Amino acid sequence: MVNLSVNLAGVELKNPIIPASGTFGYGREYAELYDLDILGSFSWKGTTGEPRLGNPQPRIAEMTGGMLNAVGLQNPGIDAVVEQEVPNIAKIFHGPVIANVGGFSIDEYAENCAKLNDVEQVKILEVNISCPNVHCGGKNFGSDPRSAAEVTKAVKAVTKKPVFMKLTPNVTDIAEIARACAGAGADGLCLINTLLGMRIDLKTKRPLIANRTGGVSGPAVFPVALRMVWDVYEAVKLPIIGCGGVSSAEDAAEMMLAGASAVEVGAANLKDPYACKTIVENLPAVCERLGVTNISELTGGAHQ
Amino acid sequence: MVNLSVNLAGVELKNPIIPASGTFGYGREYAELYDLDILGSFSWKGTTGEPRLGNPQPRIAEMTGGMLNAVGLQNPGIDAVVEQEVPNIAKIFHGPVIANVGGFSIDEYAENCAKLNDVEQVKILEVNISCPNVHCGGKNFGSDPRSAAEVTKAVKAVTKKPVFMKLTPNVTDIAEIARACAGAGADGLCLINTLLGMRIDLKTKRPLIANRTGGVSGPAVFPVALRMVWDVYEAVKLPIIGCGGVSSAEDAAEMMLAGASAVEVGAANLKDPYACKTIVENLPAVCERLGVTNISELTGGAHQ
Amino acid sequence: MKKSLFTLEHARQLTSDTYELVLSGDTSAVTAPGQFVNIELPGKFLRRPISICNWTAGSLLLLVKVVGEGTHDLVRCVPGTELDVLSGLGNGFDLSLAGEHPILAGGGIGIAPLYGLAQRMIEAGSPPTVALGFRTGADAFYLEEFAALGCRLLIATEDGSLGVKGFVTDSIRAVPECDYVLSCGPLPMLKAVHALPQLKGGQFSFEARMGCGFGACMGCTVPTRDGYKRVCKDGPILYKEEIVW
Amino acid sequence: MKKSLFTLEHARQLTSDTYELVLSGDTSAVTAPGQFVNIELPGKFLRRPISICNWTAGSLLLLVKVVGEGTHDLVRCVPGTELDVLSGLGNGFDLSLAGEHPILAGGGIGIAPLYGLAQRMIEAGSPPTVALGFRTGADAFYLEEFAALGCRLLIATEDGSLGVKGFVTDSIRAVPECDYVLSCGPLPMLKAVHALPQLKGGQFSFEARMGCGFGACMGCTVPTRDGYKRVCKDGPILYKEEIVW
Ligand SMILES: Cc1cc2nc3c(=O)[nH]c(=O)nc-3n(C[C@H](O)[C@H](O)[C@H](O)COP(=O)(O)OP(=O)(O)OC[C@H]3O[C@@H](n4cnc5c(N)ncnc54)[C@H](O)[C@@H]3O)c2cc1C
Ligand SMILES: Cc1cc2nc3c(=O)[nH]c(=O)nc-3n(C[C@H](O)[C@H](O)[C@H](O)COP(=O)(O)OP(=O)(O)OC[C@H]3O[C@@H](n4cnc5c(N)ncnc54)[C@H](O)[C@@H]3O)c2cc1C
Ligand SMILES: Cc1cc2nc3c(=O)[nH]c(=O)nc-3n(C[C@H](O)[C@H](O)[C@H](O)COP(=O)(O)O)c2cc1C
Ligand SMILES: Cc1cc2nc3c(=O)[nH]c(=O)nc-3n(C[C@H](O)[C@H](O)[C@H](O)COP(=O)(O)O)c2cc1C
Ligand code: FES
Ligand code: FES
Repeated sequence: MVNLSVNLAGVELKNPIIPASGTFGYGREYAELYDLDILGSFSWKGTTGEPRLGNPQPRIAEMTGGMLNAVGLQNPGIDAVVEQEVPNIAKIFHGPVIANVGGFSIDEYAENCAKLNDVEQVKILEVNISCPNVHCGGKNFGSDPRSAAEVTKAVKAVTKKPVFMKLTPNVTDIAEIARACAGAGADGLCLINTLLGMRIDLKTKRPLIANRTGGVSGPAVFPVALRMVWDVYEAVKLPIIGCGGVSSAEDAAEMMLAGASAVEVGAANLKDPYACKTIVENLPAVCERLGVTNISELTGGAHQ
Repeated sequence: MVNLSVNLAGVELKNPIIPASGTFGYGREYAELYDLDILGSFSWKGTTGEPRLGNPQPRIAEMTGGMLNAVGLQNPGIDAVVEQEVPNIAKIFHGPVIANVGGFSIDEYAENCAKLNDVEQVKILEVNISCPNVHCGGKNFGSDPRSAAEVTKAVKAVTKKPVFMKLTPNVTDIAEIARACAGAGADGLCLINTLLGMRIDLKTKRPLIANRTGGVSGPAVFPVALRMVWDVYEAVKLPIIGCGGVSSAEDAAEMMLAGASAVEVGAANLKDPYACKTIVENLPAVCERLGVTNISELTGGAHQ
Repeated sequence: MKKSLFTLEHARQLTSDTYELVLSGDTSAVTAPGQFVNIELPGKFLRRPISICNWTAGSLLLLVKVVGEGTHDLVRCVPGTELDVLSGLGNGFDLSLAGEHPILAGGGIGIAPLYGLAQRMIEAGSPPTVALGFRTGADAFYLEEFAALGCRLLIATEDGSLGVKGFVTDSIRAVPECDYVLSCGPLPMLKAVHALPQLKGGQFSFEARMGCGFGACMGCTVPTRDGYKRVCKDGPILYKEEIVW
Repeated sequence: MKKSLFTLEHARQLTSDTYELVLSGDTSAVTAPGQFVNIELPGKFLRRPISICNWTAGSLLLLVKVVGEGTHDLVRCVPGTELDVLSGLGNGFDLSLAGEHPILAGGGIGIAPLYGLAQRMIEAGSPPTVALGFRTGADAFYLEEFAALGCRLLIATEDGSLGVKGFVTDSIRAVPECDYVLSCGPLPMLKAVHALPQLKGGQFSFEARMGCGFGACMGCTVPTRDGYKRVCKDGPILYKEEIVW
C-alpha cells in the first residue's frame, strides 16, 4: 500500500493531485462526471474583486502539444463566489479547497483574500501574480521581484491561511521572484502559470486570439515548468505546487522528483475531463515502480 | 509566379528559408541528400574560438511536440572551420552563408567575428548571445540588455558584415534586449534560441540530460517564438530572422506575418532531413493562397 | 455528457470537401437534436466539435466539412478506427417552442444538425419547412435525405445554379407564414436570418473555438442579453431574444 | 541514407517484451550489417533508432524490445501500417577485419544486428561462433534462427535456466581460440567483453540518445581515442582500440 498523502504548509491532502485554476471552474462540471473527493484538492477559477466578463472571442487557439488561452479571468467576482459557489462546493467536495485569487492592484489582492477569511473550506490561498498591475503601466506583478514581494506582504497581513504565490514563467530568473516572495512571508509557491504566446490566422492574416496574445499550456510547457520547479526548489525552502503540462501519473512523479510537494493539472482536464481521476488512480503503481511507499518521498528526489 | 526573394540588411536571399544553427552542421550531411542551393542561406553550427567537445552524454531528450538538447556548442573551433569547413562549403552551397558565432567573453566574440572578415561566403554574422559569460558568474550575455549591447558593439567594431544578434527567449522582456542591441548598432536580430527546460529520468530518478538542463525546441515553442518576433518587430526597426518551431511553409508564413523577414528552421531538420527542401517547395502555393506575389510583403503583415 | 470510444463504420464523400461519417457507440448521452460531440484526434491537442446530424440507440451520423488538419484527418479515418468522443454536449434545440409554422434554416455545413431535428419534428407531428442554402449547386448535399423525410424543401444557391438564386433569407421571405426559425450556418447567415421581420422567435446554433466543450474553461463564452453564456454548455443554441451581435 | 515509406508486413511476439517485425520497402541504402534505421512514430517528435537485424532487396527484419511509449506503439502497429523510415544509417560492421576465429557476442535485444551479420559471415565463408546472453531462459529469443544459420551457438543465462549459468563473457572464455569479437548489448556487457584478454581486436555497437541519427546535430557524440565521434554516423560500431569507457 502506497501512502499518497502530502502536506502543503500544514494542510494535509489525501494525494498530491490538484486540478489547476481556470480549467476546473468551481467544480460543478466535473462533479457531474466523477466524485471530486478522490482529489487532493482543487484550485478554483481565478477570482477577482469585481465580476469580469473576460476577453472577446476567440479566446482559444491550438498548437502542437498544447493550447493557448486568453479567457481574461472571466469570473463572477469574489462576493458572488462566496455566496453562490462556496455553498455548492460544500456539496460536491469535502477536502481542502485552494482559492485562486487575482487582482489588479495590491489593495485588491488583499481585499479579495480578506473576504475568504471566514470561508472554512478554503485552506490555501493561491495568489495569481500574472495579472497586470493597473497602477504600473500594466506590467505583471509577477515579473518583478519587488511587486511580487509587495503582493505577498499585503496578502499575508490580512489572512491566517497559508499563502501560495503563483508565479509566471515569463521571467529571466524565476528563482529571484521566488526568493522575493519567500522573503515577504509566502508559505509556498505554485508554478508555472502560462507562457506568453501567440498565433496568427493565415485566413485573416490577423492574430488568431482576439486579445492578440494568449497563455500557452499543456505538454509543450512541461520541460520548462519542470526546470523552473527545480530552480525554485534549490532557491527557497518552501513547499512548491508544480504545474505545467502534467498529463499522466508519470509526469506528476517527475514534477515531484524535481521538487514539487503537490502537482496541479490544467489543460489536460480540458482534453480529457477524467484526466485527474486517471492520474490519481495510476499514482500508486507509479510509486511502486519507483520504489517509494510514501509519495512525499519523491519530492526533490532528483536533487544531488 | 511568386517572387520568394527577401532581403536581410542588404543581403539578398533567393528565399527566406534558412536551416538554423546547430541542426545543419556545416552542411555536409544534408548536401548528400539534396542540392543546398535551393536554400535561401544556412546558418552553420555555433562556432567558438577554441575547439569544444561539448557536454557529456546524454545530450538529447524528448518531449511532446519537441525535444531538448544540451550539445554544449561542440565545434572544431573557428580556425578549423575557416580552414576545413569553409572550402567544403564552397563546393556544396553557393549562396550567402550565415556564420553563427559563440563566445564566452566579449573579446572572444570580437576575435571570432574578426576571423571571418576575409571569408567571402559569409555574408551575415549571427552572434549567439545565449552563451554564459565566464567573466560574469556564467550569466548569459543575452539575458541582460547591457551585456547584449556590449557584445553587439564589440562585434560591430571589427566587422563590415551585417551583424544579427541571436536572442535568447529566457528573459522577462525580449523587446528590451532587442532595443539594446539595436542601440548598439546591430543590423538585424534572430530569435529565438531554445527555451531552457529539463526532464527527469524516472528509471534513475536523475536529470535525463547529463548537463541537467537542455534547450527546448520544435513545434512546442512556436507560439512563444511568434509572440517574441511580434514584440520585437514592434520595438525596433531592424530585419528579424524568425526562428522556433517552424516545420511547414504555413508556419514560415505565420512567422513572417508576425514580423520576420526570413525564417530559420531548426529541430524540424532533425526529424525530417528534407524539411527545409519541402518548405521551400511549398512556399509558392502558400503565398498564392495568401494572395501575395512577393513573399516579402508578408513581413509584419499581421500588425494592424 | 459521456466520454466513450466510438468506431467509425463508414465514411462517404458528399461533395468536394464534405463527408458523411457513421460512428457506432454508446449514444445514451445524446438527448436532443442540435447537440454536438467533441472528438479527439491523434496528434491534436484540442478535440474537434461536430454537430450531431442524427443518431440512433447505437450510432451517430456526422457531416464534416474539411477546413483544416483536424477535419482532414477525421474524414480520412479508415472504417474500424476507434475515436475517443465526448458525446451529448450542449443544450440542443427545443422542439416544443417551434409553434405551428416552424422553418429550419441551414447554410452550408450548418445544415447538419437540422436533419436530425427535422426527423424528430416530423415524428412529433409538426413537420417543418426546410430552407437550405449553398454557395453553388456543386456544394449542395443531403437534399435527397431531407426530401426523403418528407419536408417541404426550399433550396437557394448564391449563383442560382440550384434552386432559387439568392440566400436562405430569400427562401424564408417566400414563406411569410413561417414565424419561428431553427437555424444553423455561418455567422453572416445567422445574423441575416435573425433580422427577418416575419420571425416571432427562433433558435440559432453558434460556433466558437473551444477549450473543453463541456463548460469548464470559459474559452467559448459570448455576451448575451442574459449575461455571458458558454456556447458549449449554455449553447450552442441561443434564443432570438437573448442574442447580441 | 534514404528516407522512404516502409509497410509493416507482420509482427510476431517473441518473448514477453520482444517482437519481430518485418517491413517491406526500399532497402537500397542498407550496405552492411550493424547499420540501423530511424523510425518516425505518430505523436513522437524524435525518431526511434532500431538496428537492422537482417534485410533483403525488398524487406527489413527488426527485433524490438518494448521499453517505453515509442517501442510500445511500434510493436502494436497493425500489418499494412506505413512507417516513415530513414534507412541505412551508421557505419555497420566490417566483416573483412574479423580474422579466422571471430565470435559474435550479443546480450538481450543486442543480439539483433548479429543475426544478419552471422548470415553474411557464413555466406562469405567465415562462419563465426555466436555467444548469446540473456537474463533468464524466458527472455531468450532467436535461438532457432541462429541455429538454422548453422553457427556454433553458445548460450548463457544469468540464472542458468538455459545454457550455461553466467554471462556472455563466460561463454567467450570457454572458446579461447576466438580472438576477435563483434558485439552488441548493454553497456556493462560491452565493457566486460572489451576487457577480455583473449581478444586481439573487436567491433562494438553502441547506443546513444539521438537527435537526428544522420550526423547533423552532435546529439550523440562520445569521446574516443581518435576524438569525439558521432554514434549515429561514425558509429554505431566503434573499434576496440579507440573505445574509452
Ligand atoms: C458546436 C459546433 C458544432 C460544429 N458542427 C460541425 C459540423 O457538424 N460539421 C463540421 O464540419 N464542422 C462543424 N463545426 C466546425 C468544426 O468544429 C471545425 O471546422 C473544426 O474544429 C476545424 O478543425 P480543423 O482542425 O480542421 O481546422 P483548424 O483551423 O486547423 O483548427 C484549429 C483549431 O481551431 C478550431 N476551429 C477551427 N474552426 C472552427 C470553427 N468553425 N468552430 C469551432 N472551432 C474551430 C479547431 O477546433 C481547432 O481547435 C462545429 C463547430 C462547433 C463549435
Ligand atoms: C544504434 C541503435 C540501435 C538500436 N537497436 C535496437 C534494436 O534493434 N532493438 C531495440 O529494441 N532497440 C534498439 N535500440 C534502442 C531503441 O532505440 C530504444 O529502446 C528506443 O528508442 C526507446 O524508445 P521508447 O519510446 O520506447 O522509450 P522512451 O524511453 O520513452 O524514449 C524516450 C527517448 O529516449 C530515446 N531512447 C530511450 N532509450 C534509448 C536507447 N537505449 N538508445 C537510444 N535512444 C533511446 C528514445 O529514442 C526517445 O527519443 C537501438 C538504439 C540505438 C542507438
Ligand atoms: C483555460 C485556462 C484558464 C486559466 N485560468 C487561470 C486562472 O484563472 N488563474 C490562474 O492562476 N491560472 C489560470 N490558468 C493557468 C493554469 O492554472 C496553469 O497554471 C497553466 O495552464 C499551466 O498548467 P497546464 O499546462 O497543466 O495547463 C488557466 C489555464 C487555462 C488553460
Ligand atoms: C541540436 C541543436 C543544436 C543547436 N545549436 C545551436 C548553436 O550552436 N548555436 C545557436 O545559436 N543555436 C543553436 N540551436 C538553436 C537553434 O538554432 C534554434 O534557435 C532553436 O532550436 C529554435 O528553433 P527550432 O524550434 O526550429 O529548433 C541548436 C538547436 C538544436 C536543436
Ligand atoms: S469550451 Fe470550455 S467552457 Fe466552453
Ligand atoms: S544523432 Fe545527430 S549527430 Fe548523431
